[in-house]
Amino acid sequence: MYKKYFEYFKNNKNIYLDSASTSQKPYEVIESVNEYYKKYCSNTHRSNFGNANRATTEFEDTRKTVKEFINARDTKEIIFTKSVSESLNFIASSFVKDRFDTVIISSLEHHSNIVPWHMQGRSLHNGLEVVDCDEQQTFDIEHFERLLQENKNAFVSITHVSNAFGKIHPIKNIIQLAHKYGAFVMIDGAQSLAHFPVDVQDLDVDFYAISAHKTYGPTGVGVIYIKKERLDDVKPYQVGGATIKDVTYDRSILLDSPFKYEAGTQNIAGVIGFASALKFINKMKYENLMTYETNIYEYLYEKLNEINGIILYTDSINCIGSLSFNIQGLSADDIGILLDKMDISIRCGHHCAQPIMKKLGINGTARVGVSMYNNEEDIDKFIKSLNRAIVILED
Amino acid sequence: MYKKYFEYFKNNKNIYLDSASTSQKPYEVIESVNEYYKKYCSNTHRSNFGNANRATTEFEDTRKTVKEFINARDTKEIIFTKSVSESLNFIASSFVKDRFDTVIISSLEHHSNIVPWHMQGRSLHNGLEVVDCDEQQTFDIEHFERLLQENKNAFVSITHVSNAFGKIHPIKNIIQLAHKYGAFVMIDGAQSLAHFPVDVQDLDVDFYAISAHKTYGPTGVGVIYIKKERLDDVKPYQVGGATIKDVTYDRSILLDSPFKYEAGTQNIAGVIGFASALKFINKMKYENLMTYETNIYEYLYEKLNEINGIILYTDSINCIGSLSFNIQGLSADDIGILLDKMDISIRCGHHCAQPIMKKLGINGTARVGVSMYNNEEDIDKFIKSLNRAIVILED
Amino acid sequence: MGEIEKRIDAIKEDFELFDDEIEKYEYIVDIGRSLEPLDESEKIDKYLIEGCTSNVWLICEKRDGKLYFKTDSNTVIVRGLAAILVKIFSNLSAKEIRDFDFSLLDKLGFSEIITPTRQNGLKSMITKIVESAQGENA
Amino acid sequence: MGEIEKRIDAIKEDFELFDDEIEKYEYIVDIGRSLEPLDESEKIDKYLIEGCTSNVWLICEKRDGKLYFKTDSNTVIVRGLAAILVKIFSNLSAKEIRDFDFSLLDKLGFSEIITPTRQNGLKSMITKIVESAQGENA
Ligand SMILES: Cc1ncc(COP(=O)(O)O)c(C=O)c1O
Ligand SMILES: Cc1ncc(COP(=O)(O)O)c(C=O)c1O
Repeated sequence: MYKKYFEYFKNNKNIYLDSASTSQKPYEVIESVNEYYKKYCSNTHRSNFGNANRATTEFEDTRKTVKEFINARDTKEIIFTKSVSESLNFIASSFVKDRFDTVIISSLEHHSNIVPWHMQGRSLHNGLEVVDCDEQQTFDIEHFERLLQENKNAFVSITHVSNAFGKIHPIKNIIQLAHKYGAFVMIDGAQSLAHFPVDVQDLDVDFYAISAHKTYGPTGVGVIYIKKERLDDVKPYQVGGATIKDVTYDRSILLDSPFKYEAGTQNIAGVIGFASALKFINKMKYENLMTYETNIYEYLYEKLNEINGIILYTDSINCIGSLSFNIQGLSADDIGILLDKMDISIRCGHHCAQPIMKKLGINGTARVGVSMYNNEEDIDKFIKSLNRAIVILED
Repeated sequence: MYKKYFEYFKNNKNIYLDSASTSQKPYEVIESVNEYYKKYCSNTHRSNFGNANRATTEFEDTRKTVKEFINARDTKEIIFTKSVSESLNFIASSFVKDRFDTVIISSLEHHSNIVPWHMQGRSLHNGLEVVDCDEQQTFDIEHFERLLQENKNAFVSITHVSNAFGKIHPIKNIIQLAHKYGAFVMIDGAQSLAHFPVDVQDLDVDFYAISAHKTYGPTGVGVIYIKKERLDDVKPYQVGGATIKDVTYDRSILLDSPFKYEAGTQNIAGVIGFASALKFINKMKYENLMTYETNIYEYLYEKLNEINGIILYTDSINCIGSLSFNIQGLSADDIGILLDKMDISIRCGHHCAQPIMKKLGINGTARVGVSMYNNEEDIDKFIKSLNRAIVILED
Repeated sequence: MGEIEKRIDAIKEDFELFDDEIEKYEYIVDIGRSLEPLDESEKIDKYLIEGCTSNVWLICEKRDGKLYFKTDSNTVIVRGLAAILVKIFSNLSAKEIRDFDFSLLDKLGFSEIITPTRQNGLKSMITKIVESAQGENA
Repeated sequence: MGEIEKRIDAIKEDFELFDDEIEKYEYIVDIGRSLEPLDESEKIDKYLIEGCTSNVWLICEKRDGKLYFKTDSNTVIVRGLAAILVKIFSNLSAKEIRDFDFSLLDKLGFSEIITPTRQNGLKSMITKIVESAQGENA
C-alpha cells in the first residue's frame, strides 16, 4: 500500500526489513535533493545571488519545518548535525562534560549513548548509572527514581525507542521525574519520528536528538533540539565559517543560536531533502501510519511466536519498529545469511547495544525492522523463508 | 567546453562565478547519489544482506579512491568527516589541544582555521602566531622560520590556497621547514583538489583536510588525511555506533582507524557520490584542467586590471580559483547585488577571513571564483555587467 | 487592510512601473543617495546594526505617541532599502507596528530583505523596529 | 596459474553445480558441520579472531617447511567458509601465500568474504593468514 511511494521497491524484489538501520526514501525526498543539485546548487548563508538566496531560504525553511513538526517554540532551538551520534556527542561534550557528576542511562541504550560517557572517564557507578529493566525490557521507573535520589547532580540521557527491541520508553514520565529532582534530560530519538509524533513542548524535554536517514530522509543529517532555556549553557562544539560575527587574531565573537553551532558548509542537499521527508509524513498522516504499523507489528509478532524454538525478548505491547528474536540452538548470523540468499533483508548482530546483549547472555539477535512500506505479504514471505532457513540449519 | 558535464547549466542562464563557495556537480555525481537512494539504499558496515554489502563496498571503494587520488599509503589514513570545518575542528580537539604550546597559522586563513584555536584559549602571541605576508599576500617564509625557532613546541596549520585571494602557499617548503624544527603540519586543502593534484606522500604532510562539495562532490562530506605515524596519537572525536569492538558499562574498546573515528551512520550517499567526483576529475585530467583554468584566470585578471579604479590584492602569479577585488569608492556589497540582478553570481563579503580584511583596511571584497566550467564568454559578460554596475553606482 | 500594508502596496506599485530588475535597483540607488545622512554624532554603536559587511544605523524617536525612524548605511543599496523600510514604519503607533504581520514585507520582493542569511543587516533592522515597538506601551 | 588459484578455481567449479544461492549455502552448512572441531583447549584468546558476533579461531602450524591451518567458529556458515579458506591455504610454503594476490579470493563470490564490513571475522582471518605467512622466512 505504501510501497508505491518508494522507488527502491520498483528496483528491488527483496523484502526490506532493516528500516531501523536506515529507512527507504520517498520519491519527493530524492527529488528535492536532485532539484538542489541540478537547479540551484550554491552555498547557503554566505553569498547573496538568486540561487544562493534560494538555497538559504530552502535550508532555513527546513529548520521551520522541523520546528513545527516537533512543536518547538523557536527555530533557534533547532540545530542541524550530521547524525544522532553527532547530536549526542555534541551535547555530551558541550554541555554535560565537567558539569554533571552523574549520567543516568537506560539498559537499552545504543553505543552512541554509552561510549561518549566512557570517553569522559565515566564507568558504571563511577559517573555513570544504568536503570534496570525487567524480563520484558521494561524500564524500571522506581529504580530510576532511586538513582535520581542518590545522585544529586545528574544528567539523564535515555533512548526514546530501543533500536534492538523496539521498546518504547515512558519518556514523559521519565522527564517529569528527572525534572522533579532537578536533572536535565536528553532523549535519543533516533527510532521515534519514523513511527510516531513527538511534541517537545508537551514532553518538556531539554535535548532531543533526531535522525533524518531513519525518518525517510537523506543520509548525513541529524538534528539536536535544544530547549531555549538551555541554549546559553551549551558551548559551541565545532567552530569556523559562518558561526562568527567578528574575528580578529585575538578573539572571536560568535553569532547567536542556531548559527554558532553550525560551523562550515552544511549538508545542504541533505537538509533540504529532510524537509520533504517530514512533509511526506504529514501527507501520510501519523494517525494512519501508527494504526497501520501497529497492525503489521502485531501480525509479525504472532507469526514469529508460532515458530518452534523461538526466543522473543519483549511482549508486543509498547513496542514499535524493531523486533528481535533468536531461534533456540541456532546462530542469528547464520539465519541472516540464509535469509539474505532468499532475498529477505534483516539485520543480525548486537545492534550496537552490546551491554544489553551481555545481560541477556547472548551474542546478538536477528532483528526485523518494520516500516510503513512493509505489508502482510512481506511478513508471510519472511516467515516462510525463516522456516526454510531453520530447516537448513537444524541438524 | 566543460559546461556540458554539469546539468546546472542546462537549467540556469546565470554566470556562476562562486565555485570557491561550492562547485557545481557533474552528472555522474548526482547519478551515483541517486543510484544509492533508488537501487541499494541501506546502512553500511552493519547489516550483511546484498544491498547493504553493496553500500558498504561502494563506501569503502570511495576510501580507496581517495587514498589513490592523493597518494596516501593506506586506507587507514583516510577518514571521512562532514566538512573541512569538521576536519580541522577534529584535529584541533583530538590532537593539538593540550599537546602543543603554539599554533602557527598564515595571514590568509579561513575562520575555520582561526576560531578553533581561539576556542582553545589561544590568542595572538599567546599560543597563536600568525605568519606575515607582503602586499601581494605572499607568505613570508623567513618570518615563518623565525616563529619556528622561537616556538619550540609548535603545531603548524596553514591553508593550501587562500579562499579569499586564490593565493597558493608554498606548502612543500612550509612542511619541510616545519619538520626540520620538529613541528607537525596540518594543511587546509579546501580550495586545492578542485584545481590541482595533491600528493600527500610527496608533501610529507601530517594532516590534510579535503572538501567534497568544493571538489565537484556532494554536500556534507569532508576528509581528513592523517599520516599513519600520527594515528596512534589522535584521540577519537565522536564515538558511538560502529566505532567499537566491545562495550560493557565499564569501558569501550575501540576499533582500529578509520572506523574508530567514524561514529554513527555516515553520509553514505554523499561519500559514494564523492568517488564519482574524483573519477570525473581523473577523466578530465588535471593537466588539462590546470592549463585551461590558468588561462581563464589570466584572462580574468587582465580584463579586471583594465577597469578604472580597480583594486587588486595580488598579482596573478601563484594564484588559482579565487580573485578578489574592490572598486575605488564603491561597496562590494552593492556591486554584488547589482551583478546578481544581471544574472552574474559572485560573492561579496569578508569570505570568512576577517583578519586579513582588517589588515587590508577593508570590510570585504568582491570575489570571482572560476572553475573548469567557466569560459571567456562568462568572463566577458561578467566584465560588461561589472562596468554597468559601476556606472549605476558612481555618482 | 492596515495602514502599513497600504504603504507597502503603494511602494510595490511604484516599483511595478519598471520592466526589469536593474532599473528597479537603479531607483533604489537613487533613493539611497537622496536619503538625508545621519549626523556623524548619531552613527554610534548604540544605533549600529551589524550586517556581514554592510552596516545599518537605526534611530527610533517617539513624538506625540507615534514612532519615527531615521536610518543610514555605509552602502548605497542597503541605504535605499533601509530608507524604504523607514518610510513604511514611521509615523505609526507602536501598537500598529506590533500588530503588523511582518511576512507581508515579502510582497515587496526584495531578496535582500527576504533571504534569511546569517548576518543580514536589513533583517536585523526589521527585528530592531519590532523591538522598538514592543518596548512601547501605547 | 599458481597452486592457490587452481584450488580456488576447483572450489568455484564445485559450487557452479548448484543452480541457486541457497543450495550453495546448504552445501557450505554441510562443510561447516563436517569440519572437525577444535579441541576446547585450543579455543583460546591467542587463536581467537573476533567478528561482530561470529568468532573464528585460527591455528597455524608449520611442518616440513609448509604451513597448515586449523579453524573453528561458533556459527556454522562461518565455520563452513572458514573451512574452505583453510583448505585453500594449507599445505603451502609461506612464500606461496605471500606471493598470492588475495583479491582473487573474490572469484569465489561469497559476499561474507568480500564485503569490507567493519568487523568481519572471515576478513580478519584472511589477514591473519597473510600475517602468518609474513612471519615466516621460507
Ligand atoms: C580555505 C577554506 N578553509 C575552510 C573552509 C571551510 O570549508 P567547509 O565550509 O566546507 O567546512 C573553506 C570554505 O569556504 C575554505 O575556503
Ligand atoms: C537508538 C539509536 N541511537 C543512536 C543511533 C545512532 O544513529 P546514527 O547512526 O544515525 O548516528 C541509532 C542508529 O542506529 C539508534 O538506533
